[in-house]
Amino acid sequence: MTLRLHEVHKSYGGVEVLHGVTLDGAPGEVLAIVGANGAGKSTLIKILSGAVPMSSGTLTWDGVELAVSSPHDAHAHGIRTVHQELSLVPELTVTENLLMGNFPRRFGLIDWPAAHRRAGQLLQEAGFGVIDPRTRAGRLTVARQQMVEIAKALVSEPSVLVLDEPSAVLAGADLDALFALIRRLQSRGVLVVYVSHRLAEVLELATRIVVVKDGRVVATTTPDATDEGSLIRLMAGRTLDRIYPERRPAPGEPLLTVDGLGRTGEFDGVSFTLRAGEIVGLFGLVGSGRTELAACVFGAARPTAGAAFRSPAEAIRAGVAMVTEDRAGSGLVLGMTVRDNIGLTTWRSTARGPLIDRQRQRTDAAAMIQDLAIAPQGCATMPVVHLSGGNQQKVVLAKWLLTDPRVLILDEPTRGVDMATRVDIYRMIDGLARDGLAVLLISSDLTEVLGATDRVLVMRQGRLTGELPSEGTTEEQVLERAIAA
Amino acid sequence: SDDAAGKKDGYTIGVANFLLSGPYFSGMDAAIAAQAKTKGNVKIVSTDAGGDAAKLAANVEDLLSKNVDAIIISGGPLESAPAALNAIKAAKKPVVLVDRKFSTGEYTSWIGPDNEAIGKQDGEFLAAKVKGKVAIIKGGPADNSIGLARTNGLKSVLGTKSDITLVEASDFGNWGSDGGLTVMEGLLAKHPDLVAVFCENDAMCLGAQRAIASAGKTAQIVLAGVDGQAEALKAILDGTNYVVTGLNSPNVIGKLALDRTVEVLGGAKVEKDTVVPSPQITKDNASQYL
Amino acid sequence: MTTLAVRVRGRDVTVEAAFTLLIAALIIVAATTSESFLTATNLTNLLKQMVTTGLLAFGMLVVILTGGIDLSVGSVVAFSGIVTAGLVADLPIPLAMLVGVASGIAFGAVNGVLVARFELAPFVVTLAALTTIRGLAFVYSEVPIAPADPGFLTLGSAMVGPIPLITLIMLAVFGIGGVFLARTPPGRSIIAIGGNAETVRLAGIDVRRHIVLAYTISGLCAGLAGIILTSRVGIAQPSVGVAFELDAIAACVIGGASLSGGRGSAKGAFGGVLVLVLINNLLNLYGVQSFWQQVLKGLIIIAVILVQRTRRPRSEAKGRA
Amino acid sequence: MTTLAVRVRGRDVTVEAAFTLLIAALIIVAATTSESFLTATNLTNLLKQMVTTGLLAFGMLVVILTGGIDLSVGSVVAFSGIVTAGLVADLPIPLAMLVGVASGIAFGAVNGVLVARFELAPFVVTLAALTTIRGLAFVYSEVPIAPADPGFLTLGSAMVGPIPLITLIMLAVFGIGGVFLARTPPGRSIIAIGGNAETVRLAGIDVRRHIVLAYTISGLCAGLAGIILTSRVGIAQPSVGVAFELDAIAACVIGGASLSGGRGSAKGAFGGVLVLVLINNLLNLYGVQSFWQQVLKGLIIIAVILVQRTRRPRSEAKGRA
Ligand SMILES: Nc1ncnc2c1ncn2[C@@H]1O[C@H](COP(=O)(O)OP(=O)(O)OP(=O)(O)O)[C@@H](O)[C@H]1O
Ligand SMILES: Nc1ncnc2c1ncn2[C@@H]1O[C@H](COP(=O)(O)OP(=O)(O)OP(=O)(O)O)[C@@H](O)[C@H]1O
Ligand SMILES: [Mg+2]
Ligand SMILES: [Mg+2]
Repeated sequence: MTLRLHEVHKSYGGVEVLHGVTLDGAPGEVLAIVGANGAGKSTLIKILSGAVPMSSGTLTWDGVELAVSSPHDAHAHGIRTVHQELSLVPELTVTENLLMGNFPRRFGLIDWPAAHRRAGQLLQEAGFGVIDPRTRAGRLTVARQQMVEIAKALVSEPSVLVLDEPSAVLAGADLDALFALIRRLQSRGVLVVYVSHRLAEVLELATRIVVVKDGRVVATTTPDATDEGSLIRLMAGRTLDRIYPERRPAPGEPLLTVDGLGRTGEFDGVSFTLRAGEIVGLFGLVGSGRTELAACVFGAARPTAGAAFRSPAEAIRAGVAMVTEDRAGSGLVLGMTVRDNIGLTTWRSTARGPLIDRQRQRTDAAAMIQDLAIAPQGCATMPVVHLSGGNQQKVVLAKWLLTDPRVLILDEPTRGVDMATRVDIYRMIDGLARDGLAVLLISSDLTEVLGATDRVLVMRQGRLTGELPSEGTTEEQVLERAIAA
Repeated sequence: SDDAAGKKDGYTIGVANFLLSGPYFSGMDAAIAAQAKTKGNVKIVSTDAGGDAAKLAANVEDLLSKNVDAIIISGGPLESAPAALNAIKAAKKPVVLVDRKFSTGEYTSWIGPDNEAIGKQDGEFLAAKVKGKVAIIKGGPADNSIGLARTNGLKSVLGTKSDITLVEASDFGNWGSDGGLTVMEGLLAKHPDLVAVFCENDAMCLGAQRAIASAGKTAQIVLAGVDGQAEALKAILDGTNYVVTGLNSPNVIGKLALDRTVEVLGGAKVEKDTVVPSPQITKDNASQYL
Repeated sequence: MTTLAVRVRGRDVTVEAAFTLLIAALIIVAATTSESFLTATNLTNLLKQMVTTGLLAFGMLVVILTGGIDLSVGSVVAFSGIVTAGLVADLPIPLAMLVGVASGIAFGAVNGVLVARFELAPFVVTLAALTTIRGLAFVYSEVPIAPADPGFLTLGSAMVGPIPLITLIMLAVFGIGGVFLARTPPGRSIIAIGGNAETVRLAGIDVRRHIVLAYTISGLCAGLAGIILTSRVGIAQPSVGVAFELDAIAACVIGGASLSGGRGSAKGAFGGVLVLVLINNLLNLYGVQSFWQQVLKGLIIIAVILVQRTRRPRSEAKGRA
Repeated sequence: MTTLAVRVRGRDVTVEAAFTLLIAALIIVAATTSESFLTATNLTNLLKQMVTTGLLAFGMLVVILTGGIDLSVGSVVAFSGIVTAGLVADLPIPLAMLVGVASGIAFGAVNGVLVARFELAPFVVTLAALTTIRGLAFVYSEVPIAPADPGFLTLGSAMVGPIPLITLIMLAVFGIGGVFLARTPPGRSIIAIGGNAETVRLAGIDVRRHIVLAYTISGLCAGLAGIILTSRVGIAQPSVGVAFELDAIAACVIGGASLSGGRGSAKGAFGGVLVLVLINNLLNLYGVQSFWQQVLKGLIIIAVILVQRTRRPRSEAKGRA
């Protein structure tokens, strides 16, 4: 009994991005797929789920060819997928998002009470019982939306569950719940296909690991036979001597001071100072209020207590930049080219007379594409929507670096970014800090938050509950302050 | 008793306009109101259906809700408006039609022009004046039967003349000067040898006149219209190539209509259909209509 | 979490309450300032006058929920009406009416296929349909057709107790339509498509078929409105129905529908229809001069959606069409 | 991978080439099948007849790029025209014309503020504006106004060599406007806002001000179109301009603009105007009867956007308005 993709090729508009991928998986396996940003993981998964057609190749189950030309076909074969990009219908309730197409009915009509019950049950079973099924999906935090996405895939007892970076937006207990869920499914004989950039996770969960590079399978291995370093080497084609840079020297003058900032219902009495040359981590569980705090500091939302910038424009003029956590929603203009997206923050400040300085835009964008290794090559004039998720994230970063910020707020900047690129980003942040910038790094990744920063602020239910030096602090010490007593 | 009370306090008369957004129709509305003022004891309530037959029926219903004593329907859309007329009949109110006569349906009285006669009149004038190709610019479907009558009148005269060829513009001028201009531009491109143009109303002719002037053909082409719109009268009086129109005066008709309605309300026996004469207006007599 | 959910529901209730209040206020103002308003005649008029806009608004709502728009409804009203009136000469009246409604369904389906299958912009597809179908109505008959058979007027004039039959028909459409949208899988799918079509597709639901269904429903409603209108006026005009789509769209938006899809309700759209009909009726009863009526109507619509907006949570009020 | 970029760019070029080809084909068909087409009179007509739609289409494009729509342009044309004609009696002609254009700017700004500041749906705001402004035009003067001063006609009839002055004005609007959209920060910002307003806001750009700017530009274009049309016809009518917005929108979409914002170009919109004007001209030259013209016009528009679509990368063709 195996599911087998054989010699799969895929072209987008004449450009081949998968060059004959072959892989297989058996019930009860957790098959991890790893690879750099743009390697083709999501494309592979979209093919498996019927979201996009393959250009050539076959999909077989137990040697029998399956025709999956639509998501509907895939569902019929028991293949359920959680895609990389969140895609709930924000206006509808959690129940409706979960049961879409599978409503319990009475006399031909949808039985809403039964539907809510069923949805609640489903969330409970998945380990996400904290979510109220009657809430509108758009009001959930990104993490909870992700949980709903995962629960959605469980509606009809899948035999194959495909997860494309499900953990990217999860942390703490939520992450544990996800792992527990995967193990339960595995023991029930479900084949789990798992894509992630978090290699520690992959090594912990997977029964087998497939490494994809530039649209080809370059290695198949098992957790016992490999480690993070060799996986990165396979993915990136280069060795990384260390992941996190050396600690920085003692910080300089204060650049940004937040005093008693609050916003009703979201966070309260937050004070901290960012100094030149330091990287400060901000850790917290889902819904602890970090994103709202950052938005208020940056002037994108109005605080109800304390003073902050009155508009993003003011913040930018003062030398503050902010990379938001939701890149499709507030980080990018997806239909515009990479160059225009990068130029968004600077086309006014660098204009020559009334006109945009196109030469400057071109060279700036080219430099950023080069510095951040944004792939594919020649992407400057491509609509950013055609880039892989990780590369899109880099475009957001590039846009902000061009404003020459003195304070940089990064909300989950490495979400969905591959290991090699992460290392590049850490190096870059480190370089910026050494040049005198102050960096606030909001992250749900404990390792990252301790590894890449000088000190860590911990937030719990809208309040700062601790400030710890990164050096010598354990993950447990941080979690202790983040989790409600 | 109703009647007696009505006489004492005066009357309220509802005016249901089919379409106010044309100078002819708004002129009619104004003329009715002005004439009512001279009576002293007549109040006017006016509505506009914006060219929509259903809205006209609704407006008539609204007027009946307000318990008006009589209704004047101006520029009615149709050969008949059964629902509106039925509602008025059910309310036992008199209804006076102006401008458009319904071929069926019960109404108290009608006052309006003879559109076919106006067309004939223009035709006769042109027949005496020109030989060659004569173009017709039609208004459009919104008011089909009026325009149709005018054009048919013209054709009945010119169609039989061997020295005259008629060409009809394929698209409508939509009763406005801008439409007349565009249609005329098209005609000029296709028929450089025109000698005259007939438009189903003056507004279109005024636009057509501009197009002819721009094409430098003022000396070659004369224009004939219908209505007696002020700008057209002026152009005729000034001796331009706008040579003739037929008077279809909203002032005259509106005044008569109000008088007629008051007579009916007073219990008088009145003439059922009254055709208001439409004198031909040329350079010779234009000054007396301005 | 529970608090939040309650708050959300609580707020929705507030919006609806505010809207109901607005309509109630309009009615109270009308009743106290115009002695004609509460007369039986006027109330019957109101009931009749809301039928066309009401039917079109429901069909429009379904299309708007998918994130589309149907500009062709006015032309479909004209076509369905004139064809029905024309066929009465040869066919039994019910059959002729059925053909009228069927023509609406057919036009709607064509619009839907062009939008769903060929992925053309709904605005332009239905704009082209507006032009073409209007042309076809005139091609069928340039002149108005008044069927001689008095039975033709029955539909438009019959009363069921104090309520006009056609009003009941419209109410039935809203009732059944409301249940369709709120409680059937295709209805929910249509709403979800407007929220995020790709999500719906990935959920294994046939998005195209549902979009075609939505436009077909709009065509059906317009076809029905066409025969009802004709029967009410007693004569079919090929030129009827110009700009009807605008009132229908306005009713939906006044009723809280979002033109980018995914948000809106039958109840809301019905409220929107009431508001529009009341405004027209009031302006007429007050005897406001026609052109000032237009000026005021626009201003009142702005005022109404401003009131609507201040009651809506800010985050949902996007500055987009 | 370089191939991809080149191909993508190559594809854009292909779309444009196909569109240019389409227009060329229309012209060739016209020239070979109608002997009147290539006459000086007809070509001059074409140049004049594209001016109003052209001006409105450019303004509309700017609004559409933000993801909005401006239905009020036809009414603004009427208002600007009638006010200008009315003021000529008291003011020097250029000043009167300035007031006309200024009225368009003012209406546009009000639309923009309602959309941007109060976050109301553009469709309904500008629909209400359509009604109100039309009413105001009639309130200003129910009857047409023909200024006695022959100087009033100069703007509409002056020729610069073989080209009408008004055509040059329109071309200038497209030229300057094209540069504005492609090469100035506010122009690019307007396009970006249509793509994702929140991203633009967070980039420190004042989204509201840019939306107001977009509607103001549309108002300006409509005001300009109003005085040009009046000067061309020689007489101002309060009833002029009904449904002008539809042609303007159609031109933008035929030219590749997306009604959900963020995509479209001045070049494309100009092509769309050409297509529409050529279709009208051809149908007239062939002497197609008016109702059939309507039928065909709708079908041709569908055909054109179908051709357009097959040339567009599939992923961009969304089934949404
Ligand atoms: N719709 C599309 N059109 C054109 N190219 C595309 C499209 N979608 C993906 N690509 C390209 O295909 C390649 C593989 O993308 P894919 O999303 O599968 O990468 P990935 O391995 O999932 O990366 P990430 O880790 O960043 O999510 C990339 O070069 C990407 O630019
Ligand atoms: N769906 C929701 N349910 C409950 N509370 C919510 C919800 N959405 C937002 N909140 C409130 O907003 C606050 C901030 O949420 P936000 O998503 O900004 O936090 P965060 O720490 O950035 O979490 P994330 O890890 O998702 O980025 C929460 O503390 C919570 O009170
Ligand atoms: Mg991916
Ligand atoms: Mg967050």
